[in-house]
Amino acid sequence: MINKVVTDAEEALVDVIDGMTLMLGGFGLCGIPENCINELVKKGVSSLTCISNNAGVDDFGIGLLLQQRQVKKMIASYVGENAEFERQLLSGELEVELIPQGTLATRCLAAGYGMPAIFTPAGVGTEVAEGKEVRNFGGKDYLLEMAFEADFALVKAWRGDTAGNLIYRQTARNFNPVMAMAGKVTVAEVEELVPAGTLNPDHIHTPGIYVHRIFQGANYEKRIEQRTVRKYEGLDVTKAEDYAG
Amino acid sequence: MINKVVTDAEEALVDVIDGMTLMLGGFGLCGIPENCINELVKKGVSSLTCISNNAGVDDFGIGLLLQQRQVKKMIASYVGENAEFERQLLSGELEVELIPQGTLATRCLAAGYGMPAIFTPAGVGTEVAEGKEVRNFGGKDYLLEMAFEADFALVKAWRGDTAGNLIYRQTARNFNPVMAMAGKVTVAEVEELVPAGTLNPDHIHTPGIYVHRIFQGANYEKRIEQRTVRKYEGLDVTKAEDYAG
Amino acid sequence: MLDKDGIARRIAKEIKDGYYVNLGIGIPTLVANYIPEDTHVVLQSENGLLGMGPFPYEGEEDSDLINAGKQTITMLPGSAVFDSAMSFGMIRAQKVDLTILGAMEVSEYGDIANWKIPGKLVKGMGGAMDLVASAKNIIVAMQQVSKSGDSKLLRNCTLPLTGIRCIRKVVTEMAVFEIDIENGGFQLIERAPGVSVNEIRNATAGRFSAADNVPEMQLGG
Amino acid sequence: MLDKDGIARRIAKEIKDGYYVNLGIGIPTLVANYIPEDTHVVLQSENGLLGMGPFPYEGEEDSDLINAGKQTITMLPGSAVFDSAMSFGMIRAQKVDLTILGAMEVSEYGDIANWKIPGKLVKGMGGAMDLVASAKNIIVAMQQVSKSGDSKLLRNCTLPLTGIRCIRKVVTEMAVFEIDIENGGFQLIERAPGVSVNEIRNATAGRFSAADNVPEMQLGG
Repeated sequence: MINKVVTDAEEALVDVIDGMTLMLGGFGLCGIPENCINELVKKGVSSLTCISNNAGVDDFGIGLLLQQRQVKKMIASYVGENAEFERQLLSGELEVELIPQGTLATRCLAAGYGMPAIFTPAGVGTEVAEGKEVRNFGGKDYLLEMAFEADFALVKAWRGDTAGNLIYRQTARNFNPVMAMAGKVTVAEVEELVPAGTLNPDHIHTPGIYVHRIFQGANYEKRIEQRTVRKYEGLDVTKAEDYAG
Repeated sequence: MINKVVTDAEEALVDVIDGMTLMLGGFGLCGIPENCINELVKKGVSSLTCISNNAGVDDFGIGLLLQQRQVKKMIASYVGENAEFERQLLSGELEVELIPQGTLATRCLAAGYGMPAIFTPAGVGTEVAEGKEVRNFGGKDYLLEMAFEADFALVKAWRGDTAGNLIYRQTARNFNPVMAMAGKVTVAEVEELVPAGTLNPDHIHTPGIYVHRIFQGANYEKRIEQRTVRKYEGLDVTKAEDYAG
Repeated sequence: MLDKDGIARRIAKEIKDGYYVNLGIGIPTLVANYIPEDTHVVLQSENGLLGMGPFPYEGEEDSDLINAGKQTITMLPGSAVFDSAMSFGMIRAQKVDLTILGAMEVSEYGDIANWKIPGKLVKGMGGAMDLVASAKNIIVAMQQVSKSGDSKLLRNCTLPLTGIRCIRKVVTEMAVFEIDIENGGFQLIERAPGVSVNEIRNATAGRFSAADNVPEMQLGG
Repeated sequence: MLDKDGIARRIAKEIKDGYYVNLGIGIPTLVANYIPEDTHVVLQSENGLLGMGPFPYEGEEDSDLINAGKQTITMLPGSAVFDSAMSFGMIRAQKVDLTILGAMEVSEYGDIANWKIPGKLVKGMGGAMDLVASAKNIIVAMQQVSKSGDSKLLRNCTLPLTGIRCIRKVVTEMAVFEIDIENGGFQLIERAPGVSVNEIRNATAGRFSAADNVPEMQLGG
């Protein structure tokens, strides 16, 4: 089996340079490649185009790259929760392209599946459709959306093996598998790196063929963005505050 | 959780009628919905259009439906290994549409993912491209291929739960997950049916939302089409017959 | 007039046994509280989960388990996790039976605006555009009139659109409407308790119609 | 002249450490036998497996574990299983480094025919059309001349095509060729041991070119 292991984020990102387009997995702060982001900050590469569903918070996630003004353009579906982001956007320092969440995911999938473009109804008739081809199939309009191209995809998995196979945990999966398929170079950081042969082949979410470099990350904070809980006693599913909806 | 359990194939296929389009999972004889096929034979529905990668062998798999002349049209990528099939094809009793294997899989995926059509380079410049739109992206030509529509998708999984969640085993996965997503009605037969909550949510290949009816199948034969083995002693990986390639 | 919980209670009546449901943020979230116990539904969270359960008990929060609102949640037995492409795949393929979301404006042709206010900072559409363009069955939960008294049920939306010709049912603090997407128009089908047809008509800027005897809502929950 | 194993041995030299490889049925399958032990490759089986290993020992066959040729196989440590859509997804996305397949005819522009003979029963193209249209690096293993002595390296294919302008390298019992897809032509780059340039030229119906000193093949394995 092919060994994809590198020592750490520094080695994994050694050839990331200014101006590159990066995909970063995660939804909110869940399942984000913390070690890679820290390394990008340390490395100081700039003028990055970042494709990620969200832009982190001020002091965590992609917010750390924004603080250092390393991001030229952000492609995301939702960028709230980030004051520095707002400041740079309003001042014109930062370019932002907002695209629907499903379109974002599917444009990654298209890249990973060798499809140059996909059709989606999301955004038809809205400003998202401006300049895009609209096509009717079966009486319904769809936008033609192009597959993404990214120099690097940086993803975070729960467990990975030396052959690059990845398994995600719960909703930390989110965008990671589709981005892992879409990078020209895909770097995976994992909480636990195991020898090839340890993982059940039926449980693997991202086959190693899509992963070029893998390392076991360190010091995961795994910050929770919105801690919502219910009380131990008196759970009442008819009460709004007890139910996540 | 929503309970999708039916008693058996008879109940699961009660509303299958003549002339319907069915998808049948499996690759060769591996991972095929044996119980559903037997029920279709027993039921005697005819003029079926069957979408399946292969057409079984004379006395197993879709071959059983061909024996009873229940199939009007076969949509597949490879139909060897079946003498009755050849006879019906040559006599004009059976209509056959051959499509590339990846196109077949991706047209199922498109249906399951709500994409009306996909672009693939497979078949460009060949007779498969006849009558189809060709479009150039980035200097390469692609065919526009439409999502499938199927009245029923009949799939086979290893384990399933009462909520319809499915887990496949090894290469018996093949077309089953993409077809499970593509049926207007999806029927899953499983070797072992377990209560909802038994399966690890991270291990599920087909979420129950795609499955309308599920039952535990009986009397699985799981026939092997080409039994290839190596000798216990004297394994020599330089010998062709010792290596699967 | 209904309060937010009243709107949620009315919407809960639209949920049928066996439904897969996607609930947006705000009033739609409240709907979960009013689903009858004998109605089995599965909640989808579009970040990649079917079978969302209640918030965790304190101390049992898991940073790997959140919903589309980024809140810590739990999973119910029978849950399944998947990636974001499959999540929106099942949304586009109309496997989700009912989508409930909020809106700032709805037009008489079923257009909806709920993601962007010119002059205010834009946070993004998230999954809203995918949901409204894909779902076969959407109920909008919204206020009928703004704080300044303007109707939000319009001939045409004034805000940037989230989707066009996609909303067929609206529940407000005053009424339940069906929208005639083909010909345009809000048809009043139920009144909130104590609210007259005339009051509702006056609070509807888009084309309005009502049968002779519009019943009062029966609230579930 | 090379025998089938000779062709396989020559092709095995094209396999680099770290390659993901898809092997077709026939001569390509033999290539696996000649991959050096210190060259780590992963074999893809397009029904949905990476990490295909040898045939199982007798009695250990598993009906759930087969390759694209429907033969019982094993998995090596580090294998991953996936569905057919992902399998062809990774093929189309050119994640497979090398594809080796057989052919009935190849043209000087890199067209290939290997799935259908008019008048004979058609069994189907399986994954061949996807593979040839997608792979960035394809080697065709084939006989240079038919049993009746006709060249199979043609100006234009006479059989129904599997793909166009996709084959850049051909290994036969006589030679190794590179194909100039842009301008057309078979360029001889290696001769089988003991075979002259003239013999090869005479067995090539398509446009042929050769440098002054074409070396003999060095066979690996």
